[in-house]
Amino acid sequence: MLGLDKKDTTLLIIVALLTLLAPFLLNPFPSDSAMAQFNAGYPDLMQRFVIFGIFAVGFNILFGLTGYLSFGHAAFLGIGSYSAVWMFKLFSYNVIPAIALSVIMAGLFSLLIGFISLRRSGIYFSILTLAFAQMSFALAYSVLSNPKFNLTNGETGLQVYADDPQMFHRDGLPDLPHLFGLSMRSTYTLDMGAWSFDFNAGYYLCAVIMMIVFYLAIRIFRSPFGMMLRAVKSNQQRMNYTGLNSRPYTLAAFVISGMYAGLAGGLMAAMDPLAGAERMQWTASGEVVLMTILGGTGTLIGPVLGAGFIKYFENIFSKINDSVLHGWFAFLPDGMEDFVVAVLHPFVGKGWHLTLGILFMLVVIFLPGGLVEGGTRLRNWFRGKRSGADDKPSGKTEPAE
Amino acid sequence: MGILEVKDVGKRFGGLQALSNVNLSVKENSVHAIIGPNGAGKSTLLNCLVGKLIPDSGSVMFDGQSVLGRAPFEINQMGISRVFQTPEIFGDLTVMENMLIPIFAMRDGAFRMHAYETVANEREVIEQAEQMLEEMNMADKRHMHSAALSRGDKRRLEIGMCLSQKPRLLLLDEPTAGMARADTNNTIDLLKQISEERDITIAIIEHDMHVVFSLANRITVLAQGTPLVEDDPQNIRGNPKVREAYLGESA
Amino acid sequence: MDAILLQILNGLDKGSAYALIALGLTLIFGTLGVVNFAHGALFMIGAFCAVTLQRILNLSFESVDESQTDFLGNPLKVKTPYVEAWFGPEAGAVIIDWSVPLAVLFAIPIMLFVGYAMERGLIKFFYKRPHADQILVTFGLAIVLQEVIKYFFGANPIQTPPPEALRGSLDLGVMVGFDPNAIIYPIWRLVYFVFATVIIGGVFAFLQFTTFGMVVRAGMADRETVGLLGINIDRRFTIMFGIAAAVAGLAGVMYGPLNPPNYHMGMDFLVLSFVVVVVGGMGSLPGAVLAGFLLGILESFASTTWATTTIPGINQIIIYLVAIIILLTRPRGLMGRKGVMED
Amino acid sequence: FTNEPTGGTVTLGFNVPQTGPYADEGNDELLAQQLAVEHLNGEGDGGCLNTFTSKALKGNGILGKKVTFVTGDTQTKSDAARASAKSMIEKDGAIMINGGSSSGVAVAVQGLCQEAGIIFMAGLTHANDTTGKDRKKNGFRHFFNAYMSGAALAPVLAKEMGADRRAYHLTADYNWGWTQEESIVASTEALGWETVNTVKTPLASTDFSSYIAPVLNSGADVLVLNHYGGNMVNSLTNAIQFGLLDKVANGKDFKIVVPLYSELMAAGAGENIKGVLGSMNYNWQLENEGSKAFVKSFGEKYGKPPSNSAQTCYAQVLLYADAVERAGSFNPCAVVEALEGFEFDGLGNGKTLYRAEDHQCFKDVLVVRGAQNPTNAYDTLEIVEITPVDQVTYPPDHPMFGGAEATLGECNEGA
Amino acid sequence: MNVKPDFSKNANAAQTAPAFLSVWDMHSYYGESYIVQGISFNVHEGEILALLGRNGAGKTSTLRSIARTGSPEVRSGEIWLDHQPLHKMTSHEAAAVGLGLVPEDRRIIPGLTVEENLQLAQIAPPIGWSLERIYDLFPRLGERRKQEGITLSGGEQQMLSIARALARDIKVLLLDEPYEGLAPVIVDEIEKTLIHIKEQGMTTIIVEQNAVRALELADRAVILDTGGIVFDGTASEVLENEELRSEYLAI
Ligand SMILES: Nc1ncnc2c1ncn2[C@@H]1O[C@H](COP(=O)(O)OP(=O)(O)OP(=O)(O)O)[C@@H](O)[C@H]1O
Ligand SMILES: Nc1ncnc2c1ncn2[C@@H]1O[C@H](COP(=O)(O)OP(=O)(O)OP(=O)(O)O)[C@@H](O)[C@H]1O
Ligand SMILES: [Mg+2]
Ligand SMILES: [Mg+2]
Repeated sequence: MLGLDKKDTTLLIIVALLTLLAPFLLNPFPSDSAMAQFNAGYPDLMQRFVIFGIFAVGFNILFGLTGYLSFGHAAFLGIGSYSAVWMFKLFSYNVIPAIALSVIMAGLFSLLIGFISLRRSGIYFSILTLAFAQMSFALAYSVLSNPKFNLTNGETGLQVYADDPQMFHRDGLPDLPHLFGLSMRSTYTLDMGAWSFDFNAGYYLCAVIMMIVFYLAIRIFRSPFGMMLRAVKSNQQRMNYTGLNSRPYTLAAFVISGMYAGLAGGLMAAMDPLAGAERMQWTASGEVVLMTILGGTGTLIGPVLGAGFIKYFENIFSKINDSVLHGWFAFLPDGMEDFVVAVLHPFVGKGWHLTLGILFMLVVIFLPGGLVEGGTRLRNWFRGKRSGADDKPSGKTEPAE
Repeated sequence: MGILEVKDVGKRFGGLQALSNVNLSVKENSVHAIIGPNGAGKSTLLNCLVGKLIPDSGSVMFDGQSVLGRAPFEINQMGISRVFQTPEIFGDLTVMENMLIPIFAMRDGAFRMHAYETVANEREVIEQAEQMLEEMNMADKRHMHSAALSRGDKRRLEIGMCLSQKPRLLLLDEPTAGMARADTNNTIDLLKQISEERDITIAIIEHDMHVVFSLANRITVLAQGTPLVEDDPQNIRGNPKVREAYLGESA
Repeated sequence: MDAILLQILNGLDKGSAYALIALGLTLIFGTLGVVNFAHGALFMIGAFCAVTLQRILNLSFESVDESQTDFLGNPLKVKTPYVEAWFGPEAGAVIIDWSVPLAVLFAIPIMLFVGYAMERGLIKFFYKRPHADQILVTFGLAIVLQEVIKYFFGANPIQTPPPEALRGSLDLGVMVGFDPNAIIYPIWRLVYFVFATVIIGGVFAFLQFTTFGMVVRAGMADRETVGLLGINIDRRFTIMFGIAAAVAGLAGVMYGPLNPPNYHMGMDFLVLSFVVVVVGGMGSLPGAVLAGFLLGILESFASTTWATTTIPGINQIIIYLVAIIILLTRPRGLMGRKGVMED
Repeated sequence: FTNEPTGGTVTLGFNVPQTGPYADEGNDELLAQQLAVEHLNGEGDGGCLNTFTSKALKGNGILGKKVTFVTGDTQTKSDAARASAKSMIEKDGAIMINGGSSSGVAVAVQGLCQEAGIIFMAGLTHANDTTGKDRKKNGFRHFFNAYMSGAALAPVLAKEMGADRRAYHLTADYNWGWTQEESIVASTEALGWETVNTVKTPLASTDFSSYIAPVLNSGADVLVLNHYGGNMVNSLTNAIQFGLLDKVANGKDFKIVVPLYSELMAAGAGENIKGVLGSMNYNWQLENEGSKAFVKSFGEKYGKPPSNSAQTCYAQVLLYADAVERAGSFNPCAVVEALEGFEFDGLGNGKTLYRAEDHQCFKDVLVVRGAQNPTNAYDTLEIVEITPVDQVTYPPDHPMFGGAEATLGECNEGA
Repeated sequence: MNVKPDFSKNANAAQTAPAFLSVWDMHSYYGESYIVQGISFNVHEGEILALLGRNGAGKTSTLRSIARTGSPEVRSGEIWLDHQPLHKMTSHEAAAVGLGLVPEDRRIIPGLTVEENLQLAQIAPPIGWSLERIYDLFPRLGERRKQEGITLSGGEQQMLSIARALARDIKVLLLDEPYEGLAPVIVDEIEKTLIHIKEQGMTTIIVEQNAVRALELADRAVILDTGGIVFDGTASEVLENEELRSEYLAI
């Protein structure tokens, strides 16, 4: 289907089902139960899952395939966001032109930065991209937000103000980002007994876009271009002596992943019309690196899983405070309850970083291929198919999936 | 005029004159062997031909065009392919993919953005690769990760990759080193066959005299960076200077 | 003239800090090839060794002083440190006063142990893993170390003042004939500079005049072959890691009096120290030190009013700008070795 | 309207930094907010409910509904803070968001709450913009601002240091720093001071030596540190290291001023703050009834006195609850109406007005000084002067606050 | 074919251990690929054993298993060297006991000069040949001692690799295709050296594609095919056995 082989089609269908049904899947607990704290099916977080999923999938096209580790991709995310908000400020709240501009601007910037940075490889490349991103961050945070020439509005973030021109804004259109009148904030809430599910317009826009770009990513992975990118990673010298110019290949990958980042940035602004400079900081670039590795570098679905994992912790675990804990363990005798709460206390709420750090370590120690590897192992385990000594002497034949 | 004309090439590494005044002319459709003691500068000379090194002096012309100053991929696109002394293959890729890449490079040039096509649909390219694998006796290994090949197999794969590009000039740096006798013989046959059937010129560096004498029409002996003699195989074998400097008694 | 001298001096101590941190990092990252995102955390732990020692020395017993009250109006509890009780108030006070220099001795075994435990318990399994995995695991470790420190010491900075005798500043300008107040320089910054020089010299000497450095370099390039030559490379890697941790830790201990330690100080230095190491060139100790001082001095110059008015914001981007220029003009940084982390 | 409480409970959202450099600050805010919830629900000793001049609150929750709360981590980043606020609104049904510890975050979350139709009460935010050019109808600020700091400090500075001083400013290079610098420069120059230089320092700086070093030689005799948090702790520590306070310049003793103080900064700066002047929104040593009740309640529960941001967050929870009671509805627009122009006392700051035009609180401002001989760990700052409110009041269309163009816009009650 | 020797500590070595180096029922894997499939053979002190077979037969894997490199991983079996249980050791311990491997891909350490590559071999005891003695045997290395090892020509690297093994005082020398890439004169040189050190009591296993050459040198031969032993006997037996020669050695 769609030019994909059977395995990839299955993957795509699974991803499509997961994203479309996310409002159900992410809200498995009745909304008044103690476990409701773990529900993630509210619009903002669902949007974040797919947006960062897009970001990570794009990043993986560069890092997973060519092995070039960029530490500055957050700059493109930021540029995407700023472009979109400027589009809102100058023209209209319609998200389509805003997202288009995000992608284009991110593409242009990544072309420039990539062209320069790709003159080096390995760690030298990483540090070049990092330096560019940090410069962008510093400029956006203060220099470009001085009162005379305010492009970014500094620490507060670029916002739409009532006195902005918004040339094509008409009355009757929502005063928030919208798709031809359909506000990104509009949410239909379905109550089913104790459960409640949110269907949000913005989320579904993101989800559809994510499916499209995920499909594109599969195509790229399976294309001759994708194979060339893997060849770059494997042996650039051989590639050059085979008559291929590796530079345009890496640059193309860089620009494509930059455009994915810009798309993610544009979508972020479309969901919430504010563009903050922290989006460009090295920690943000580092986050997408972590997402990709955590999920499984060079795999198709891994980065999406990694993105979901990190965002889940950031948004769900950070909100579990002592009173929530007491709520959960109220059934225990008093002494026990306090003890359990005291034991869990350092790991949740303000300690969510600690849990995340520990999980990073556990995943990378026990699942060298990231979360995808965990999935594969589970599957093998269920199928009861333990790979045994009867294997013929042969190398790994599975291409990266 | 040969297809490859090397004139007065010199190359220095720090205090070491690795090549000096090398003149070499390789005739079209011939098999030209370059032999010589270890460290004579044979690999260095090849490096100067493919753009890995830039000679300090002299000129290198391929088919009437200078190759100096061109990037390696451009030189390859002109029709020169090279097999390295230590196998250079795409270790993370499968044998089949290794074979596809040079064919793509030959068909599409140095860069083409095939981002929306699918490898599996490139029937023609795949067929050519299959055929080459057959010829190299490696069809049964097509799904192996090439890093896991034994070394002889790696070398065969690399030769296959170069041949699949149908180059006009094929540079071989000790192609049969580490190859089993049987495969060496096969490779000799294969090289013979293609040099006869196709318009391929071969320049080969080899220490295995069996290979050299079965293939070469012409031999240059390099010693200490300069050509010692250039002659037909039978004359080289008897040349006392060559015997002393290189062949020893066992020739 | 004096302004230039002033900024060079300022750059020197900033540079000493960069150079020391980068020195430790380059031992792990440039030499052992492990992308160690936990290096900043080692620096931070060093600083907290000083905090801990200070707390230990200040361990006190309480007595109630009826004449004073606390903020809730209850009688005030007065604390007397045990050291003052044991060694007499004066000697005790001196010991407490000198807690930072004492912490250097205290930190050495601790940092060696931390380095040892980290290498044996974790990093050892990651030498052969892709750099990406190393990043993830060391980043995780860095977070964990940070959070543990935060759990015990809070997020707020904690002062670790230098000893009384080494506080305040010298008027260096007067000594060389400038006007008074033209070049003043804090004493502890001089101490830090001298300390950095000694440590850097020591590490250089150790790696230069013994075969240790060569073996470790060889081991990094090809562990297997070195093993085949009968060398137990694992042990040497562990030692190297211990040294690197100790260097980072000591840099942290001595840094405390300059700027009070807090739990995220490591992260603040992390990116910068990677930049310094890479600009210096992978695998080159002198390169890392040189780059540390160079960037420190340039940063100081860029923060002069003259520089910031000429190019607005230059002080924010100078390090990255210089890094880009150096990396584009010199492919392997200032003194990098070929083939180290280039793929 | 958005998140109308339906059951027997009402949910408030407490959005504070729990990770990053301001985690301790956030923790203090959180403690205070929890205390406020207890008091609203009639638990504990009732704290300021007993001293509050408005008697609408009865200790039975808000409008009879039990108060519950959810917490989130702003990470002191606009993005994260908005994400966290959104999750409280979308997932937990919070009807009001309270807290925070930076102006950037405050403005960002205030904008969000305006769009979502939720009441926002900022925590520690000192930049003029929060209730200046970025003011919003749904947002309120109890904390004071940079202008007020300048206005309160100036007379004290004149008294202590004389009218003939030359000031050198180091300013954190972002929005809050600029507004504070602008405010202090304006008010000190009005005194007759001269501004020698204003230098912007990158927010990410950890070491300020290269900015401090040229100060002495610049002809200045006062150093103003427009820094907050870790920046301030380090720049002050550096300044002391360079021995600035031991020097004499222009024949006068060199002085340092830190316009915005907080207890945690004071603790972090340790002995270095001795004698250094600054201003605060509140201090636990204030002797009024409300303050005493609050300190007692907080101190007994947590074993330490409250910080000024804790007091702000505490007061705001009570103020919000009280406004709902008085309005008789949770509808944000009704709450806005109830809060606008509201005058009250008994929450610790003395008499206070919520000005209708910009939703800024007007109350006395404290000028404080680093204590010379602190008797305990919390006694780091001493109150020098309680500047009366009139002295710090400014017109709502003051140019530093967006001028005439700044508007609150329309109240948004959301869905 | 073989009887499992008894190497228990207190047994009388002279009677119970017939061999100096003994491999017993060794099984090795690369990950899940089963490569060395249960092989056993003995080498006596002072003997040269030729290990022969086609590409991919498992020769290199066998040598690497004995040298305890960890890849391939020996999952079962025993390896004894002079009453020491190698199978319980890591590679550096095995090296300390007296094992020296000359790997097929030479493994010159990048970043180190020729001399440093040699010094590296003399860091851990026991120390063997002095640098002078090595430079006497390979004057080329002496000339290039300050050059970075990996910039040597292919043949020079091979010399360095062999020299590095001799720089340690070893009891057993494992040579993986030592003649590869060497000029015929040098091959003669090295062959003479091997005979020379054999006379001094060195035990050697040599893997070589040039089977005739290896067999002329060796006392005994073992032929491998797909991870198993198909022949174990004297060298002359192989040379006389037409079937073996054509089936496995193509000579
Ligand atoms: N990058 C370099 N730096 C210094 N010397 C070099 C470099 N590359 C090669 N050499 C030296 O140049 C000489 C010629 O080397 P080259 O590799 O061309 O020899 P060769 O003829 O191919 O020998 P072999 O048959 O052993 O492969 C050698 O002595 C080698 O040590
Ligand atoms: N790293 C590896 N991972 C998986 N399989 C491997 C690996 N290295 C070698 N093999 C496989 O093990 C088998 C034996 O390889 P080995 O290198 O031992 O052969 P060899 O006899 O030395 O061959 P050659 O003469 O070509 O060097 C081959 O089938 C090869 O494909
Ligand atoms: Mg060669
Ligand atoms: Mg082999």
